[in-house]
Amino acid sequence: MKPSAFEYVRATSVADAIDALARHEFEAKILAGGQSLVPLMNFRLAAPTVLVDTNGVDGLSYIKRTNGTLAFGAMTRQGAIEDSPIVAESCPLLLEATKLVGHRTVRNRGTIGGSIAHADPSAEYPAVLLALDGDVVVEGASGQRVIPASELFLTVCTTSIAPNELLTEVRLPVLPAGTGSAFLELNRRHGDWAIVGAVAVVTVDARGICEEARIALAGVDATPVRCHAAESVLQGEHLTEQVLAEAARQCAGAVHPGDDLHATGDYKRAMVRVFVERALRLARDRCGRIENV
Amino acid sequence: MKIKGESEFKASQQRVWDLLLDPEVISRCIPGCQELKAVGDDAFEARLRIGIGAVSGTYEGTLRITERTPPSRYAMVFEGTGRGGFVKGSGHADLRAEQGGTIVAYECDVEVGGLIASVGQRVLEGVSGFLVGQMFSKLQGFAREEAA
Amino acid sequence: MSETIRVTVNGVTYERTVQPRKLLADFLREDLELTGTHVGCEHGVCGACTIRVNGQTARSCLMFAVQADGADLTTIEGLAENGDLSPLQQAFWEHHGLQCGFCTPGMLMCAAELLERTQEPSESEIREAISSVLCRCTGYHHIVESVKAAASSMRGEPDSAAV
Amino acid sequence: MAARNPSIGKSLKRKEDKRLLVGKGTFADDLKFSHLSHCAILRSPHAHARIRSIDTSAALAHPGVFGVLTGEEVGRISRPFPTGMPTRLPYYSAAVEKARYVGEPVAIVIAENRYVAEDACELIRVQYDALPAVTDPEAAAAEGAPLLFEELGTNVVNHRLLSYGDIDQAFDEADVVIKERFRFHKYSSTPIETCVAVAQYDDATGVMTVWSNFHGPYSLHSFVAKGLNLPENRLRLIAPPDIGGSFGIKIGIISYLTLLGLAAKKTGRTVKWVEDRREHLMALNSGAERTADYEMAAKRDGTILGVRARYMDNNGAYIRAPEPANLYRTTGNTPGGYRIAHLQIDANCVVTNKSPTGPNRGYGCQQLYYCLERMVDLLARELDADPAELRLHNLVQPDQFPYRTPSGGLYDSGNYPAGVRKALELADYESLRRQQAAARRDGRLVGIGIATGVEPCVSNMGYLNIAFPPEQRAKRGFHGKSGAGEAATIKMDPMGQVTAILGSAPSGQGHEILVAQVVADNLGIAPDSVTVVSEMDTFTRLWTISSGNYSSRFASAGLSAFAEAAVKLKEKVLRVASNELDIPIERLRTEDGKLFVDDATEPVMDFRRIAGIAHWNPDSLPDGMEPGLQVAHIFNFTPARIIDEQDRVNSSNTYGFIAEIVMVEVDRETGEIEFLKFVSVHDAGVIINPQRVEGQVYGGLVHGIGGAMYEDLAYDENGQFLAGSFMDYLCPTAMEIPPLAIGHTCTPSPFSTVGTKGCGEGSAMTAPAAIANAVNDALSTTGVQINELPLTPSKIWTAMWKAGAAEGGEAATVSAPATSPGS
Repeated sequence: MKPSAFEYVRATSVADAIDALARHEFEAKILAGGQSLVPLMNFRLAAPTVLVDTNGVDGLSYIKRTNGTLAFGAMTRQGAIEDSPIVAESCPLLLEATKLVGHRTVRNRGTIGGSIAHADPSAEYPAVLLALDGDVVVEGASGQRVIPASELFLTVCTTSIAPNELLTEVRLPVLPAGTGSAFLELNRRHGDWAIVGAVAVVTVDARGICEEARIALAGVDATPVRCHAAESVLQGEHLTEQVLAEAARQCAGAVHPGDDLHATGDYKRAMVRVFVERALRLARDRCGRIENV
Repeated sequence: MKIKGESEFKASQQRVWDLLLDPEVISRCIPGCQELKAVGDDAFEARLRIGIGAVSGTYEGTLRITERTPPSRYAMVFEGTGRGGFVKGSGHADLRAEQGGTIVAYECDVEVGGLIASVGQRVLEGVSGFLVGQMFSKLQGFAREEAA
Repeated sequence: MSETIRVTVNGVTYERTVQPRKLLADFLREDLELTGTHVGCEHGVCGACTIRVNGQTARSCLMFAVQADGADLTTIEGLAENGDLSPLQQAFWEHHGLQCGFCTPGMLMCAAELLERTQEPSESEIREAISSVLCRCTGYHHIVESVKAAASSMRGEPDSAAV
Repeated sequence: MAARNPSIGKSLKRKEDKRLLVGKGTFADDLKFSHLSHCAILRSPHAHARIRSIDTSAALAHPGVFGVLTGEEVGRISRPFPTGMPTRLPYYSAAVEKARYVGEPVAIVIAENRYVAEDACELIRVQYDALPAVTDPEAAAAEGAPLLFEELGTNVVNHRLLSYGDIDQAFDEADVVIKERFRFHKYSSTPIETCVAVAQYDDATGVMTVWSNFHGPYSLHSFVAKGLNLPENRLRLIAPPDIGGSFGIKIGIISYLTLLGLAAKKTGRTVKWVEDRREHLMALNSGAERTADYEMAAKRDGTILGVRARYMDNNGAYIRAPEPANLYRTTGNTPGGYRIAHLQIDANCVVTNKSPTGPNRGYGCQQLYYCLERMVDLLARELDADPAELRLHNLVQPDQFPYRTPSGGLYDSGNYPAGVRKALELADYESLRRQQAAARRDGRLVGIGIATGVEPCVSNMGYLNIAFPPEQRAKRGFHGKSGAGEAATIKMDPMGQVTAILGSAPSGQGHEILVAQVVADNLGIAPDSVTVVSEMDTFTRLWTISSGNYSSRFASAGLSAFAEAAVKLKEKVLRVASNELDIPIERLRTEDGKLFVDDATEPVMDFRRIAGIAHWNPDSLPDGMEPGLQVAHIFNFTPARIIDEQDRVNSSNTYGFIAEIVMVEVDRETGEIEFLKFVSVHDAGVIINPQRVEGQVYGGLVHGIGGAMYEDLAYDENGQFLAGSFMDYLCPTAMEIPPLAIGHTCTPSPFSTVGTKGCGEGSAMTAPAAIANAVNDALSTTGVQINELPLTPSKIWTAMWKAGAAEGGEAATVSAPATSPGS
């Protein structure tokens, strides 16, 4: 199991990387953390003829909080996110999701940009980005553009980022006070891909009424899935057990996962209900206004 | 693996029938189709370059129409091989007129073998659904263009 | 198409010419003859090939040797100092933390990283830290015991359970 | 004479560890060669296909490629492997004419490195005519099934009806008869080190040398030689000192040793193959899948009268030695620990389009005990009896040993009720039952499972003959088999230092320290001072036809050989000393490398002096004594007798015992299993080094847990293999393993020299049964029973859902619309 031969480009700047992509377009792939791409190459499922290594690009690894937005350089390692006090304080959901990404050794190399651009439907970061309505910034020869999460994921491992564009930044909104969140996952073993991943975010006002709810799922379709219908069940309501259960039921009814080696489609759908409900309960209990419920 | 679904066309049943069996149209609608050539009655050879994310490969294969009942039903068998292994299967499509348009109900039994089957089965169904979906949405596009 | 790289492994700097596709694990084993790092799956799951790259654990089967240009690597061969086993290695010996020894390089690397991050790891922290390495011989019990014992000896406590 | 300060019984640190901990072990892939070529193997993507043509021209033209060997050539230049059964199969090291499973070698490319070899594999064009495949043993045995070997006319390639006692009488006398069907799946212990082989052929001498991590050599040396069409004394197999685990699985390497040999001969190069993980999972070896139909006859008081079973073993596409032994290795211990007088086994070995099977830690016993222990639990339910009490009622009693089972097993020693009671005590069984009752009142699904098993150790070669019917065995010229031997060599050098040389290749169990302890105690020296050599070389080592690292045989057979060799060496030492000192042998004793007279505390002489005499001055030795101090010794178990006319055979030589108690909770919403208690009690006879035994027990348990819940070499209905990576073949990590409590009982074996039995396979045999019993007990309030493995959350939830007992199932009752991506 050895990779096919490729031309190696060690990019030292964003411009460098974009230039290499422009020259090779469909034949080139970005090498970020390599934790998904290199296994595919070792299996020879992927055989890019040019590999553009962005590990040496300056200025793509940072975590910044500005004006209600958390911005991450695309090459920020998942391990750095796990250790970041800013993330722990401003986006506990991302921290919780990060701890579910493989193992520490994987997170030491894996990057936030790489995970999102790879767009594995079972992965954690794409589901978080979608749930929080985050954005990604991409740069190509024709300049920079911002892609909202809702327009990013097309299908399995496929995004609307063009082959000649480089993802440079990931932006997540900082959630208001009164917000609770949870990321729960069902998997066969610790560190495995999610069979079902459920993201729940609720913002509750001082009276205990849900002002805003966000639910996203991983592992049950060709992309991460947002459950707007279920969210509207929660909005404007006291988050009672019945309301949470109804929202969870809505989520399960909205997805049609297929069978795979580890679980049947029916099972996955039932687990959507179970894990959304559990995640919602946890999110509600974490919003700091539970006494009002 | 079973791929099954329905696709709605805003065109007459005869028109859709003609579209679906026109090699020229089909070759432009099959994702990544680089070549589709007739090698006899109802038999074709094709070369496809399929790419999903970082995974891509060229497949060469054949397709043969095994049943033709114009304008309502046809069936086919196909097989292809490439670096990731092989794909083979059989399927059929049933056309019916409905509310001024045409519904195509299709069903395929697909066997994927080799490397992709042994290491990629987690995403296989999603990918197949996406590729078939792409093909039909392009076909729908053709039908729309003609209608317009 | 070859590239010349300079890497420091266990304090020794090497300069070698490699093909871009050469995996770092193969480079260590074949080009540098450091065969203590083992290859068990080549797709980033078994963890036997885990090394430290600039201080952090990484799967050497998921990196290309060219990516290690300029990096400071530590492999299992670099854990003992002047021929003396590190407290972690010693604890693995005392507490039967290995059987066939094939996953051991990965186990030691992950446990060492944990013990640098946490002086008093709980059992579940230990299990989580070593869960990125598969072991098929030990059932993990004695590995967990070994890491516990290493932590306690690194804190200067006597090793009561040693045999 | 017992050592004064015995090392036996102490957890001495392993001799192997230091080199492994500093990264200086020597595994097969670490061996250095000059001018090494590498290879990659092109494998069939089809489960069943005729090979129409293979075009290797582009591969051969690729820079860096030295040669390509195709299956067609393999068919011409080698011979089919022998089979240990009456039916012969055209089994070669690569596919000849037909490929019969996904992953079967079709061609091998020899090149300057592995990367280039894989490049060239992609350039080979193979034209296949796909054929219908069959993957299920029952479907394969049915009329009209696709045939793997058309010339045989059937896929059932070995069949025996084995009857012991009077099975009809048992069922006639029964008050209760229960029946059940079980499915045991295909999985493998997947050592972390994959297979490695390096072959080199010397034209001048005609000797083929193959270095590999094969933990033989045993009878499989001749298997490789036959495949290569070489006399056995021209085939040299060498194993390095360190092997990264096997658990039986690496026995699958033997066909590759032949393939590599052919590649080396063809290219005139030293050729190396390192199996990759996908190759390993897809094509190496696994335990056999079994579909079994069981019937059990019992009296109302719980006495089990008889068991009738039909085994349909799925042995994959070829029957590779030692198969079909999955059916027969357990013959002697068919009734487990129970006094069951009447047995009937309808044993069927079936070929299908899956990878070939073979030994996997527990070989045959996990399948046996899974079914048998499920049946005992089902009987307990039927009789409304406590499953622990029912087992105690039927166990062989301590005063019955050595105990002869109806199928010929001779259980050497044991106290099975004591083992079960110890497990009950460690688990606090009564308290567990109370906790379970309380949990059930709260609607929780909590269950307790018990399993027992007799652990057969040191296979008797004689059981291999069961594959042949008695009429055939009675014919003149039939080669009857028996025996269970092991070799040991001990040398005392001229300076009095001792070296012990193994006759087999260990794979991580720590044999070096065990040998040092046994040799040291028997000789009167310190274990530290013994050098133990663990590489294997069939040209230079003393070994027997049964030598090897399998069937938990080292502690019994290997250590018996070393104990007896050490006694012989000590006798020589004492003879020299007695002659030199003119003191009768009876008055001399040895300790710490010195000789003492009677109870004196001051030594009269040390080993160095004696060794000096023996080596340097033979003239002064007693009359007739050979010079030097060396012993080459072969030990053989005398109970390893030939099979009798009634198919009775003592299939192993020592028999350990296991009792396990597991408490689980099943999550009603998700079907996930949580362990609340896991207790495992073992009788391994005399324990040489407690820490080593514990290590084996924990390791075996985790293989049992993996098999019961996680690991599955899954195929689809077309024979496509689906679990080709460690992302889909799920080995448990440290996070999945519950705290385990282990206990021991000890009944020394009267047949092994030091009283040892084996313990290497242990809970791999019984844990699947214990877990399945616990889960089914948990599910019993829902009306659901699951008699197949693995017990995945999806499977458990689906069964509950179908029975209307799952929570969260409502969503799934929404009917799934057809995928309509284009609409």
